[in-house]
Amino acid sequence: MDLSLDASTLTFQAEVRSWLATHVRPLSSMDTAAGFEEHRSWERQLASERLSVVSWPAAFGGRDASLLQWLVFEEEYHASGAPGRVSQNGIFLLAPTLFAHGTDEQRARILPSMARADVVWAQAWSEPEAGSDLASLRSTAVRCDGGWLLRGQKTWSSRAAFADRAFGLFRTGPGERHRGLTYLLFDLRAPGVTVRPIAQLDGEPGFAEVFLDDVFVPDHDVVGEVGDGWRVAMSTAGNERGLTLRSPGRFTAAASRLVELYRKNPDPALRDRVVDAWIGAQAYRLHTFGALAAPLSGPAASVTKVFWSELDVAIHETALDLLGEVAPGWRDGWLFSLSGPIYAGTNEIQRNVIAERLLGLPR
Amino acid sequence: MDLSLDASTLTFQAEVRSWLATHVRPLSSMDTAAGFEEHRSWERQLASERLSVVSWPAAFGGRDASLLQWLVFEEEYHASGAPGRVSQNGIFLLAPTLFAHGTDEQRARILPSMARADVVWAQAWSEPEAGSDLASLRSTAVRCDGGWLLRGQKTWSSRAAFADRAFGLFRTGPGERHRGLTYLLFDLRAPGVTVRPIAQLDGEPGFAEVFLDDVFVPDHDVVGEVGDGWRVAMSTAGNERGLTLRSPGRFTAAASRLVELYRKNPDPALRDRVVDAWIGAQAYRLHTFGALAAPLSGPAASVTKVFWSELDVAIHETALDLLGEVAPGWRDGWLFSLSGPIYAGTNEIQRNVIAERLLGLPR
Amino acid sequence: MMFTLSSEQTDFAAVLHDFLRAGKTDLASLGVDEVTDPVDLVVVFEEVGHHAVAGPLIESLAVVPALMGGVAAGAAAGATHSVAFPPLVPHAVEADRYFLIDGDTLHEATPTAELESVDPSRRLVDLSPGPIVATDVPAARAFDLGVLTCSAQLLGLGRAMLELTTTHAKTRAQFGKPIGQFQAVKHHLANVLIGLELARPLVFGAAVTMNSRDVSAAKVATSDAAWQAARIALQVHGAIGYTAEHELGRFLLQTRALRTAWGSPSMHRARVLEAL
Amino acid sequence: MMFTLSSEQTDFAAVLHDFLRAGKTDLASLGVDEVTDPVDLVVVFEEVGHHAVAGPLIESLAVVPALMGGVAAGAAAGATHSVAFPPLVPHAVEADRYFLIDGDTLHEATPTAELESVDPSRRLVDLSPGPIVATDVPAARAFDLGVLTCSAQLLGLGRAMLELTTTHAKTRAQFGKPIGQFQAVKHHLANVLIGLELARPLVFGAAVTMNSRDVSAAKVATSDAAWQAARIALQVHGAIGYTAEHELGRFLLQTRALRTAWGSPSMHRARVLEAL
Repeated sequence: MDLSLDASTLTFQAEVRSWLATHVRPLSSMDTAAGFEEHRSWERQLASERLSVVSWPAAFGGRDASLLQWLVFEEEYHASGAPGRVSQNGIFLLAPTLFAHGTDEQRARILPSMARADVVWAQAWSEPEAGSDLASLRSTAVRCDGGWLLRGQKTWSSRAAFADRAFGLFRTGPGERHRGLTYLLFDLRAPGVTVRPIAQLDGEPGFAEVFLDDVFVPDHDVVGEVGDGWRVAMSTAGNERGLTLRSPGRFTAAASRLVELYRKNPDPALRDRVVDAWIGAQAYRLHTFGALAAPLSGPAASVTKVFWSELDVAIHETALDLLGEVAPGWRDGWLFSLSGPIYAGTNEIQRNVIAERLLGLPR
Repeated sequence: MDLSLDASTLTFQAEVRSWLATHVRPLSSMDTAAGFEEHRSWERQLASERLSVVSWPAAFGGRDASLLQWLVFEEEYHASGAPGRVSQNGIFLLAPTLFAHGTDEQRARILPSMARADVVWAQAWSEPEAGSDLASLRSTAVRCDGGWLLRGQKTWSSRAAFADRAFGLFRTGPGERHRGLTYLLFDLRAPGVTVRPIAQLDGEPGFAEVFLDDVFVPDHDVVGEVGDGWRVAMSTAGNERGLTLRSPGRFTAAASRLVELYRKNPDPALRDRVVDAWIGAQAYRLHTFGALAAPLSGPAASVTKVFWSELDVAIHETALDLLGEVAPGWRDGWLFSLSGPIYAGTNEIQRNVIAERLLGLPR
Repeated sequence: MMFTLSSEQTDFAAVLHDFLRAGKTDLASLGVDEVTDPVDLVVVFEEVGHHAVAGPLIESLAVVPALMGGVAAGAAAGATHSVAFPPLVPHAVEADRYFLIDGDTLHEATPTAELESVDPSRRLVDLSPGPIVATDVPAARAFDLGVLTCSAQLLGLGRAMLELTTTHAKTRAQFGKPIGQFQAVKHHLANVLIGLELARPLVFGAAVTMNSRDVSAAKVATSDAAWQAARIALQVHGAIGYTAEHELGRFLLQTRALRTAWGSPSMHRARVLEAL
Repeated sequence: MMFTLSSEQTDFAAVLHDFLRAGKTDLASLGVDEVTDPVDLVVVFEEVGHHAVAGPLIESLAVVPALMGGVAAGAAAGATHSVAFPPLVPHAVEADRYFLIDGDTLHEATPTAELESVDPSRRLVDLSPGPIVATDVPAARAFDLGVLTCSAQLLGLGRAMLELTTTHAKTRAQFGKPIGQFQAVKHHLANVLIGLELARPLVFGAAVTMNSRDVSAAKVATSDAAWQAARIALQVHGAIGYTAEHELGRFLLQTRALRTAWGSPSMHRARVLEAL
């Protein structure tokens, strides 16, 4: 066992650290029209240095960086206080699916514009009656000349208020639940699309409802086989729950901020919660290093999803308990942390998955 | 609202406090043969002052004390460090059932000897395949001349290793689950009874298996109607879960000991756990005062059962965390506390009851 | 000993409940501004919390009246008051007139800067002390009344969130059944009920004794029980509860703010320990 | 970077597992007494915990060898050693030969009084210092090795209890189905798995860096994760787990003792914070 970084990773780390130190600047919330465009500019700037998708092949705008280097990038990114990624849903949810199930044509067409944030993607999974029970979704895609017509309603669609395109599952066949679903991409500005932004607890539209009324999707925007959408979506769902969407760097950075906050506002009764936050972030970081050699299975990703989402809440609640109700610099992160145990499959569903699929308890 | 004690309760409190101060002495564990008899003597001594069952009618050995006075007695009893009650199962589980469902003959015959600890009672509810799911019990009582013959096996029978008699439910009719059960009393030394003591974590036989092979029970030892045993047992089951078996005095005394321990071994990181233990005991005490006017229903007793059992674990674990692995004066109480969330209906079952019967969530 | 509410008190709670549920706000029309008994104040503030009423009610109805005693506040009828007790209560909730406590001296005060609370419905201000209004005021008791009524409000907030969530769990279906049928949801809600049920007698007990130890214990328990109610309410509601369109958010944010208002749980635990 | 065990290490763990499962105890026959690399020691002690092996193994196999370095301990082959580091490790586990650390000085020691641990299988003694054996010993590193191997042992204990409980939940039926089908039981066991799964890399990470901060973090996390495993194991087993006849008790009691052995969680949290 060995935790040391090789020379090329150290060089890469130094480059990233130095570039971020001179370029990171505070941006407005990405859940406002103006802030969204600020974030798009920031991501273009990252892309111009080939820092927006470091682990992708160079052909699509990346650097062919190793997973370790990607983790190092993420640690540096979050430690520098750099802004949240408006392209996150595309990069961490859609792109892995395209790498695994897309065609060469799709990858060539979709990935470079995603890397440059020319096209920002929203996810469109949930429906009003299909939340935890995603397989009960009802929106349909009906065959038409040269493609499909989408009908129905999606909700809790992150970024959809201002994004360009979206990806989701639709019923194309007669099967029930997991059967007869197809993974489709669509344009949020296409005729027939109505986007209704939904204000979150902070008052800003971090997600939206998307109403679809005969929205045309050309055949080349079907990902994977028609009718095979559940498998296509789930094969990379671990990416949302596990490694990629919430890289350890986010939590090691937040835990370090919490330790600094504690030093300025020491309260011995809260000491253990501060230390446990740091230990938890470190545990997740090391766990991720361990997963570099053997990537996590879907159920194993459920373990980390529960862990990081509860860690994030604990970090931010401890900060609020130290500061009281006036908590500048922590409020937005705190509100966001509260959504962690809910999105990407509630922690209740994840615990079922862990018990049934990792421990083999009966369904 | 008013929390003051009336003059007669204050007088009673002073009497009890003074008597205990001069009479309490340490006894050996009641889960040894010798300790059991020491406890029996202690309870006889209590009975001789009419302090063993203060809330019972004088005719049965009590003082007709009010519930408030009983609570005051319990506070004084536990605060004085007086020993656990070997007669507890009889006094707090069987006696309320006899008061509610017994005959005058049964009360006159059974209660005075219980009050004097001349007869010590064990409970015999669970069976190997009927733990949380008590209604699946299989032991039978078959009609015979002048009474019933018991067959089957009971387990986790507290005090049965050394007690005199026992009470439990047996199948007497053709019904399934809750139907066709009868509440019966039997002699642990009757022909056909085999008691196999079971060592607990501390190595001592706090409970036993009881094998029954045609054990005769006369008709006058049927409590309530034949076939009505489930209702008879459950109508006073709240006594085990709620008010009587675990009076608040036990926890206020333990929490006060914990506060003293903390003063001698202060560790600011554990301060909140110490304070929360004290607050929790106080909450349970006040909650019980509130219940004096309107006794708790069965499901409401589930609320307090979960609360006091988890409070007890928290108090003792905090003491162990303060002291380390050498914890004189705390180890036995700690081991006992660990059984709290299990016995008298596991806390998982209690939470189901709370959700379904108090909140009305669907079964 | 009689540790239950009188029928007058339960009736008054029911009247307040109906009044607030109907969207009315003029509590003075019910005589609430004349309530001074701590137990009665708890009855009032549990309903204030139950409906997530915003504004400087703790200050206007409980704390400032206790500080002013018989002395008329000199404010127009219906005007709101607010007060800070630095360092424990460093800021004041926005109101028509401000006071500031320094030891046992009551000052007029003027707002200097606005501050952002975690609950946007609570507008906070920093205060600068002005002329002395009174000396030798019962500052300690007034502070404890603030803590007590804040505890009562938290209790009401928690109860409201439990009600909202229980209703949601009975009606929202996933996997072909109401989510309230899942044992995980049942146990979540049972835990909320247990927390609130055992915090409640501490609040009324503190109102009876009005000693600092009991008042602090009530604040600790209600802060934890109500915040647990909020977290579980959000978890059981899922994404819908995370929207500004759903009423849960109002309760949740107010609970989080009141959890550390009128002294943090940590400060109150310290006060309990000192008194033991 | 390669943060996984080598195939030699996983093979060694499997050999140890089979050896201990077969009830054998002479670990020296496997060459365990020659293991000095911290990662290898973690591999050994995770299996020691996994089988709840009792006795002064941490002391004999990890701590005393580190203190003695190349110097032969002078004890007969197979003899056990024990050592105290007052005040953090005030007592020693019963052994054939005793040492006591005072600063960087290693003393022989003699047992003075027996003490009762919460785990009756751990016989503890008070020590009185005797002649000096060596000065300038690497006391800090030896202490950290004690903490590290104790953490590994807790991890193994936790894993064993999770395995026992999972098996029980699959086979024990109540209400007509295996109790492992109840969501409350599922979530209990999922929480145990999560705790252990995330504590594990901290132990191996500490073995790689061998700095005090990381060693303490590992001890904190394994103490909590293993004790959570014990509590839930008992709860899911119910009364049967509370008997001396069932093997769970041995694991549970050892876990509780090791939780505060080699420094309490509180002391280790303080050490982590100091190092940040």
